[in-house]
Formats: sequence, C-alpha cells, structure tokens
Amino acid sequence: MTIKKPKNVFIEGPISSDFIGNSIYKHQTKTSIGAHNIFLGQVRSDDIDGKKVAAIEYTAYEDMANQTFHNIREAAFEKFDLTCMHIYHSLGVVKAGEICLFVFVSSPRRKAVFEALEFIVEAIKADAPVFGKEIFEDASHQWKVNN
Amino acid sequence: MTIKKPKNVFIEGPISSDFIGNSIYKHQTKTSIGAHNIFLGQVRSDDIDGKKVAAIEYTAYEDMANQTFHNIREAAFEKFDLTCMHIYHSLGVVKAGEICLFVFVSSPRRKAVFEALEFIVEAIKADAPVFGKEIFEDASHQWKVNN
Amino acid sequence: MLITIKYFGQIAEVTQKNEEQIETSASHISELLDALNQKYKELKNKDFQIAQNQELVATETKLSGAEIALLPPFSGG
Amino acid sequence: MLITIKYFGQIAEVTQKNEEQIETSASHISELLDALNQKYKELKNKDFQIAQNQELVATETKLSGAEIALLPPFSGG
Repeated sequence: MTIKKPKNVFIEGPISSDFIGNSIYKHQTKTSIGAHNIFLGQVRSDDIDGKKVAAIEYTAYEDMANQTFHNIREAAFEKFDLTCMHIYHSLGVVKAGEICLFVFVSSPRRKAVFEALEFIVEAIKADAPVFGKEIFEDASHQWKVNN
Repeated sequence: MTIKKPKNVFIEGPISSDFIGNSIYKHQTKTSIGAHNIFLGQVRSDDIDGKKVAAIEYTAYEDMANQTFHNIREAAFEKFDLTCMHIYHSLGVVKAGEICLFVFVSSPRRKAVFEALEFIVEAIKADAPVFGKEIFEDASHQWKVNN
Repeated sequence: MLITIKYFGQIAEVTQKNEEQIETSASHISELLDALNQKYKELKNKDFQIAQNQELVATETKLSGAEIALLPPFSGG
Repeated sequence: MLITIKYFGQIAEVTQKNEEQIETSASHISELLDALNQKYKELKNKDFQIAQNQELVATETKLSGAEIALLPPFSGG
C-alpha cells in the first residue's frame, strides 16, 4: 500500500452543473462500472424568523479538512467495493439554489454505491471542519449547524 | 387530488452526461431543495465465458412500464418528503460505458433522498417490464437477468 | 373472443414475432397458455409472467382482457 | 513555548482575528484555554472543540502542538 497525500477537495465558489456533467462524462471510459450514485448539497433559501437565507459563506480549516476527507475516502474504499470516489466542497459564497457539495461514487454494483454514498455524506457532515455562515437577504447572518 | 397521466420515461439510445448536467441546472431555481441524489445505471462490459459485453439493447412493454414507473413515482411521493423526482430509461442500443438509467430525487433534507432513491431504483429493477439483451463483441447475445 | 398477444425479449425469440391476434374460446389464462404451448414448443422451457391488460395475473385468472403479454424476467436499469 | 492559535467561524467573530501567535508556559490545553478565556470574555459562551496539530483533543491533553485551533460546530455540506 502506498501512502496517498490528501487531495484538495475545495473549490472556490459554487459547483456548476457543467462541472458535474463533465465529471460523469469522464467515467464513461470505465466500463467495469455498473452504478453511479451522486449526492449534491444545494443551498436552501430557508425562512428563519421572517428572514430569507440568500447565501452561505463557507470557510474551513483547510489542511485539517483535507486530511479528514482523505480519511473518509480511505475508510470508504476499505468498507465498500468502489471503483471511484470524488468529493468536492465549496469555499466562499454559494447562493441559494447553487451547489456546495458534490460526492460521486461508482461501483460495479448498485448495493455498494448506496451504502457508500450515505456513509461518506454523513461522515463529511459530522467530521469535516467546515463552517457555513448563513447570510440573509438583509445582510445579517447566523451560523449554520448541521443536524 | 388530480389524476396524473403516466409520463413517458423512455429515451431512445443512451442518456448523455449533458442531459444529466442540464437536468441538475434546471433545479437551481428551486431554492427549497437542500439535497439531490442521483442514480445512474451504466452498461458494464462484463466478461462472460471469455466474451465481452459490447452493448445492451433494451426493449420494453412501454405502456405497462410507463404505468409501473408512474406507480413507483406516486408511491415514492407518498412515502418520502420529496420536492421533485425524475426517471429516464433508455430503449434501443446502449454501449458499454454509456448510461441507461437516470433517477433523480430532490428534497429539502438529505435523509429523504437517500431512502427514496434506493426505494425507487429497487422498484424499477423488480417491477418495470424492461428487457435487456446483452450483445457481445462477437455479435452473439444473452438475456440479462436482474439480481 | 379475439385477443392480442404480445411477446417480449427471449419469448419473442421463441415465437419469432412481437405480437399476434388470435381467436380463442379459452375461459382462463391457463387454457390460453395450453394453446400457446402447443403452438410454440420451446415456450415451456422459458420463464415468464403474464400480464392481462397490463396487470400481472396468475394463470388461474379468468381470461377477460383484450391484451395479453408474455413477459420474461425483467432486466431494466 | 510559542504557539499558533487559529480561530474559525463564530469563534473568529469573538476573537476578531483568524490567527495569532502567543508565548505560553501552559502545560495542558486547559491552561491555554484559561488564558484565552481571560483574553476573550465572550469565548465561554461559545461551543467549540479544540484541535492540536489538526487532531481533535480533550482539554486534559498535554500541550505539545505548534498549532492549536478552536473549532465551532461543523456545518459543511
């Protein structure tokens, strides 16, 4: 086993649908894959005490977070029969309706992708030192808390 | 409750990554959505007794299948808190590496999309009268069976 | 009674056609099946379900439908 | 010992900075925290975890790291 250096999973700003489509396209040469499963986190325009969320601004303890994502990745490859896995997370401002998290897993068979995707997304939410500031339309803000 | 006529879920040939990307893009105006989950079935180039699968040719009992997809859709909306759901399935020849099934669910919260997506994909595999003919590189064939 | 019978996948390979109309006096699905088994000898080696007017039915079901389909194992997705 | 302390999210709002270097004689994380609570009065009303050299640690842990981070509740994704 070789030791892999953590990759950078962070993308400045929102993750575009073109980027996602292109990422799917690149997997069409991998003909051992039978099933892909993709999770997308989209910024929700929640209504909180009469104020609407206009955007979330993400910051992170980047080095630690990249290590966390790396560990999640290694654990998922260990537990599930996966061919590929990709994780991307936004930093900076992501407006309501835009995508801030893109997790993509592929396997010969569908059982593995369902289990792996949920495992990975829950681990990201629980363990990655990423911080979301919900910015309201009136420019006031509150700090998001994952449930 | 209004009675909805079954939609046609079938697409002639493979489902392109552009089509999927564009479908994601169209959901960015729906700002009550917080989580999307996408399943993609990709034709696998299985090796069977030394012969490689080059493509799958899909046929279906289309009217009955569209009704089945409609029933699955209604059941999923009933069971899970979903904002949107889309199902597309290929007919005709889909080559190894190309996508033949696209299921897309969206919800305010992630729990619902994980549960709904697996429910829908399993129901499609079990209940939709769709038939896949695995065509080998030497033009011989066998009939696919879902597990 | 004139009914339309549809064949799919490997069943259509046996019957060499996707659809046919037949005149039958059968009162139950099972009787219709007997006639088809006579006509297509290979059919009894094949695994299939039967739909009557687009609903899966058991062979004991009364033949009431205008459209019968012979459906091999599903393999969508 | 000279250590770097990093602040994130709502903790950085309290400290009004993202990072600072401090000279400390503290032997455990808890002692360092006492000093920070002195310096930033609002800190004690805030919920956070502590990472030492990018690993989460308990306050009883010995201070050994060159990099300490105060991390409010995670909210990625």
